[in-house]
Amino acid sequence: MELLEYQAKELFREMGIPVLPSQRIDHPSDLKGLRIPYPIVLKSQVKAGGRGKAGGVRFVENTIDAVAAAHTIFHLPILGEYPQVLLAESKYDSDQELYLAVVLDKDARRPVLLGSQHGGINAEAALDKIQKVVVDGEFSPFCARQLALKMGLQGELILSVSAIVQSLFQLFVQKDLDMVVINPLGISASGEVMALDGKVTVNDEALGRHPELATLTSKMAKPHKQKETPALPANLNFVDLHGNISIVCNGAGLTMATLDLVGAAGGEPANFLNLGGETWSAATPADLCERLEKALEALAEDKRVKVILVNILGSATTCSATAAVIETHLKRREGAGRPRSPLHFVVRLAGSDLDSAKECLAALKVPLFEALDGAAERAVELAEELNVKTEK
Amino acid sequence: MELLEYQAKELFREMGIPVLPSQRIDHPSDLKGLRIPYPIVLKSQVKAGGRGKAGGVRFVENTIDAVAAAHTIFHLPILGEYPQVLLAESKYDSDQELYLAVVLDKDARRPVLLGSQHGGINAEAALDKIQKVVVDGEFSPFCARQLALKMGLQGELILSVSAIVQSLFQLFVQKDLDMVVINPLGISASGEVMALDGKVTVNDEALGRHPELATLTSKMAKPHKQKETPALPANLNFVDLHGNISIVCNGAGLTMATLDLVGAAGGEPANFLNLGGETWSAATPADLCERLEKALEALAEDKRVKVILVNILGSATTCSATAAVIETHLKRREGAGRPRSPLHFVVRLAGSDLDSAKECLAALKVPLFEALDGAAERAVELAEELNVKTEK
Amino acid sequence: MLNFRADSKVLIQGITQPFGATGAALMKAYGTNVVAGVSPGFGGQTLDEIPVFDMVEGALQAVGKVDATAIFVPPYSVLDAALEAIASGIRLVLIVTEGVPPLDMVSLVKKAEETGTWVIGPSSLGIIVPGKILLGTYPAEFYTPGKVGLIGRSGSLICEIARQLTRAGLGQSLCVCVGGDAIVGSSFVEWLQILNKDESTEAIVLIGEIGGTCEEAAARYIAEAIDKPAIAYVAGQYAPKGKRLGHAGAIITAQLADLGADVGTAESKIAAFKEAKVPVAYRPSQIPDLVKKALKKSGHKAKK
Amino acid sequence: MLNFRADSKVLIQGITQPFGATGAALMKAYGTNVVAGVSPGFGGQTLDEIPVFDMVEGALQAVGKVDATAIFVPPYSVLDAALEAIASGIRLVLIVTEGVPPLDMVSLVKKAEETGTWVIGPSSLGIIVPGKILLGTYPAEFYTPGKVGLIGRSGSLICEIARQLTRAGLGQSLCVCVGGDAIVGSSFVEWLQILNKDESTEAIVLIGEIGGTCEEAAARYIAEAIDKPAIAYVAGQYAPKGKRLGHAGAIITAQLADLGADVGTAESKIAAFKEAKVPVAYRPSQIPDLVKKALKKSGHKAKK
Repeated sequence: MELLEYQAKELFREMGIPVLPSQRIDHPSDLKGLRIPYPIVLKSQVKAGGRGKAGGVRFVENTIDAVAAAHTIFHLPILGEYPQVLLAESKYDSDQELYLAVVLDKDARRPVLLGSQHGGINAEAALDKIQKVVVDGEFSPFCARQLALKMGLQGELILSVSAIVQSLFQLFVQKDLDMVVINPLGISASGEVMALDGKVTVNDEALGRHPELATLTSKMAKPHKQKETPALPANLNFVDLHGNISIVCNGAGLTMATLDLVGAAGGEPANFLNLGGETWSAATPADLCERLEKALEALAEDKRVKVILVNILGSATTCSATAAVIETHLKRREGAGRPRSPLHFVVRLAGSDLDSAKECLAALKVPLFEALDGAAERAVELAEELNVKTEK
Repeated sequence: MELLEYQAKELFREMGIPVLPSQRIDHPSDLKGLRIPYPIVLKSQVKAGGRGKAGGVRFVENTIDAVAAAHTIFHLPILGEYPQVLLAESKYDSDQELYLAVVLDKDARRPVLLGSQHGGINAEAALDKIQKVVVDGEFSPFCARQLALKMGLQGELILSVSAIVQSLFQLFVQKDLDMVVINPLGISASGEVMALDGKVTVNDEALGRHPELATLTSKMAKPHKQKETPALPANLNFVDLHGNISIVCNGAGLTMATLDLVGAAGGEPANFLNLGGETWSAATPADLCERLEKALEALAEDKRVKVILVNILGSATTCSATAAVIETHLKRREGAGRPRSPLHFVVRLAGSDLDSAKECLAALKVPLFEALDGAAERAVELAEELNVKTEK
Repeated sequence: MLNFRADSKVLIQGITQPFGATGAALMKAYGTNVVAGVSPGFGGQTLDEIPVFDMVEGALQAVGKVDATAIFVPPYSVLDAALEAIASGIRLVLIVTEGVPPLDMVSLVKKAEETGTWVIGPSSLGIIVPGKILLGTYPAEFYTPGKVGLIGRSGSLICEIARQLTRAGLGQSLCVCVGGDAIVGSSFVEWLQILNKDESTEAIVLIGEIGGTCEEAAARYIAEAIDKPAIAYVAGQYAPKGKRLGHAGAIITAQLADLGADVGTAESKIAAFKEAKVPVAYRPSQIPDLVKKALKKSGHKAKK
Repeated sequence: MLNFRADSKVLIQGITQPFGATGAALMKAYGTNVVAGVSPGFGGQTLDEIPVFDMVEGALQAVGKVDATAIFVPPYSVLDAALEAIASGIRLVLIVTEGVPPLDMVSLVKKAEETGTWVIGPSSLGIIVPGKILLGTYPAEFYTPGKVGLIGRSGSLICEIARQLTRAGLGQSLCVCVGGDAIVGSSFVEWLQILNKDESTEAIVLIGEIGGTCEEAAARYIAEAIDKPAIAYVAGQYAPKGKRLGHAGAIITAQLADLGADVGTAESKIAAFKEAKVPVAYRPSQIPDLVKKALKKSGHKAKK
């Protein structure tokens, strides 16, 4: 989960990384109570990149211009995303702009310090200019100095920049981040350093032990561009696409394999949803069934979906338990007066107790497959048939 | 530097270690604005032990009794120390009282977890009951569970007590402590744990990187019993005793050796003062001279001191530089109309440029010795002579 | 080196967790020699005839040295449980739990490297040697003894492919799930080494997924060091780019740490396998045929 | 094992600190082969003809491998400087700086143990081999070449005793100051081992102080393993109990970690030396005579 700039800067401030005086603006009228002196910069708080080029960053000299600019920025979508908040910040004159980051190298399985003298908007494009120090043993400040020297810094800047890198690394470890970037780190004519923009990506799996971060991310408004996604429990991995077949599966690898088979057969997935394997630390077979039930309920609301392909490879969860969930789902919807034709389901089950699942689904007229290829192909065929019907 | 109970508990609270609702009482009238319900316990905030037995801890049921008890405690010295502050705390019913601590084992050069089921007033007397886990590698919570099991705890208590030990260890490391103790850790009938009293010793050398602790310790009032010690720079090691000879020396080992020689010759030191070796990271010869100058100035105010034995083994600091400091000191005091007989000085110098030091001190009639034994013996003799004079 | 036999003694950490109890029962039913469980606060109890201890240390004092531990504790306790096992001298640590924070894994991997410990997972079904021993949570019904070694990342996909192999008459010698998380202990390459030496394995199936670079590394390693026939499959060929597909390992973004290299996509992985002359299956159902062909070819070679 | 000869190459970390510059000049004047200095931000400068670098790594690239480093950086930077030196492969690290936080030393000592690094200090005058090499900040005038090895904790007391030995015609083979802080790197016992093997050393003087247990450990070690004559002195016989005498090692309190054992007092240390049959001097001026007697006795023995 990526934080917004003003949230990242809040964390920088806590770590003693210098940031400019700034103020969060929730509404243009907040600018009348501005506590920092003009001239200021107003910055759209969106996650999307390229906001500067898109007009999401404006310099203003007085309140009247500021309010007008704020109105404009609040109504300016950046890559389809509207800001909920702006950041009003002092202006800063940099002599030089650096790029600094700490990321987790997932292959080396070590944190990595990154830095470049070529910071600013195009820093990430100039990847070959970025220097790298792998933190192999315990981190010690000399690792940060190594980066500063590799970046080609000299004199006092070695000390001031490596001190920032050290704080970034502490932030990275203390808050379990996936990535933290300062870009640019402004350097004034007098050699003062200032974090002018920043990016913090928190690790979702570690959020549970950082309540202060969880609060930040939950406060974050949902970007406007996002379509209404079905209300799903947080532990389901749901990905929205543009076709008409829903794929409901258990386990990431199997979900992808199923997606591939649908794709290879010419189908267009509307979305896919991984119910999770059965290695979830607190999971029991009952949990998997409950998750399936909720998933089906949520997907039933999506008008684009023509076919739901359910592929469950059971372990502790029996085939008949899975079939029973589908049965309950169909009956409940029928009872609620919102039936969905059983024909829209294609089910593939593997595991124990398959025979009684067969009986159960046959009674519901839900097609059941044992072979994965067959199920995927049938789902694509069915979606095409239904499409033709709709078009007629 | 040892913190007071209420300060220790403040740190416990920050770490999530359960402590009782409490309120700091600076004056008996503060009890009229008490925010915790009666009955409460009023506790004298002194560093000395044994305050319970001495009457420094009192249970009260209402405001009238509380104000009276507070008056009494504020005027009750514990081992000569008057409290500046009391702590008003809720009452707690323990079923059992444990002892928990984290200390630094200076010989093993490792932190050590300590715990005992026999907590309370006599815990430290029953040292053989205290269990020990040396934290040899990186600390991980299982080390705390090891301690809990060694202590003989069972069931849920293993988890709740080891969680406290884990927090204590984090506090120990985060704040660079020499020692942290919870005694007693109360355990209620329902198995709830509560830190009822605590002791935190911060490491003086690390204080500079913990401004929040430095603030606490500077706020701490000086115990009343302590005599007025001369105003000395913080980096001088001054120890006050009861005799009439001041020993001023450089380096801890040499200071002790000098003290031993004075003692062996039958002398009674009034105090001794280690100016520091010359390994102080920022020290230069000029620093040592400046420290000597300040030390002499401060000791001149102590009426008990008959003789000042100066023993400086110079390295970068020459003998003549040391002699010059003594000369300046004597001349300044003369000029200020507060002369002190040069005969009261016994000086021993070793190092380069001894000859000009000899000349300088001879002119001042300050006796100079090259041999340490001779200087110590002369200082003792001189003190005896002066004593006899005074008695006449 | 990995020390794991049919009679290996196994410990279960987190045995009183719901899934720990299920896992313990599963292993015991398969015939695994589960000698003890650990769950702080539950020492002295018995679960499914398995004695439960408060700490690993106490368990080993009672039952002697064990060969492996399977960890089922909650995600934020996994690092501690694994360090406890390592401190007690256990050198094969399976982490079944999902959702372990990556920086915990960074610490654990360092400790494992220092001590020569095999860490499998997190988020792993474990190891199964069909008909002999199960360390982990594989559903037994999909597996049968045979000569195909399986290495994969994601549990249910390994099961799917084992099932198809079993149905095609191809039993398995050893299946391992290295785990689906972003940072895992043992790697594809390490398991290729094991299977290459393993006498009962005659062919190896690598079940890759998009994200990370372990398939690319495995492909290079096969070209350099593996004698036995190997075939590969990569899931995620139709996956949308830049989307999170279920676990963190499966994100394709131009990760800065990669410094822009085009790795981690299905295309890059398939190209790497082709480069290494490893036959690639485009769907699970092609795998049994490819294995049969490979076995025939190598058998042919062996005869020469 | 310690690798330290008359021509050892020495690095100075913190050479631009006031005392670092003094120390560098002192060593150079003594003839020590000071090849480079390190001070971040000062790279490219030259101090006293010594080239200064921003990092240890860069210094070693320029001047080649060094045998030892002397650290003069401020107390809170010592751990980092020492870790930097160790990471660059330096295995003899002298810490001159005083006031290093104990928990930093705990980390450093662990790293030193893992890597086989000799850490001397903190708060140490270093090592001097009179007439040959000075690593540290001993004032040269008190030392003269000879056959007495000196091991002590506190710098000025070592100087005092070296001076008295020199005046009595007893030169020194090697003097080491292990440092006065509560937690130090190398121990009395390790240096006893070195001096016992050192061919130019014929007698050993141990200069102890109250606090800690290193004198007690040294006494036991002498009884068990040292062939050469050793004599001991303990400062602090008249020190008031429970007072801080200058550095943290010199506190006598019933430290809980000691679990109440009566160690650390002058009495306990003197008793330990007597138990080990090590002659004890009660004042520094007795040391030269005791050394002469011991040398005569061992010479007598050697003749037999």
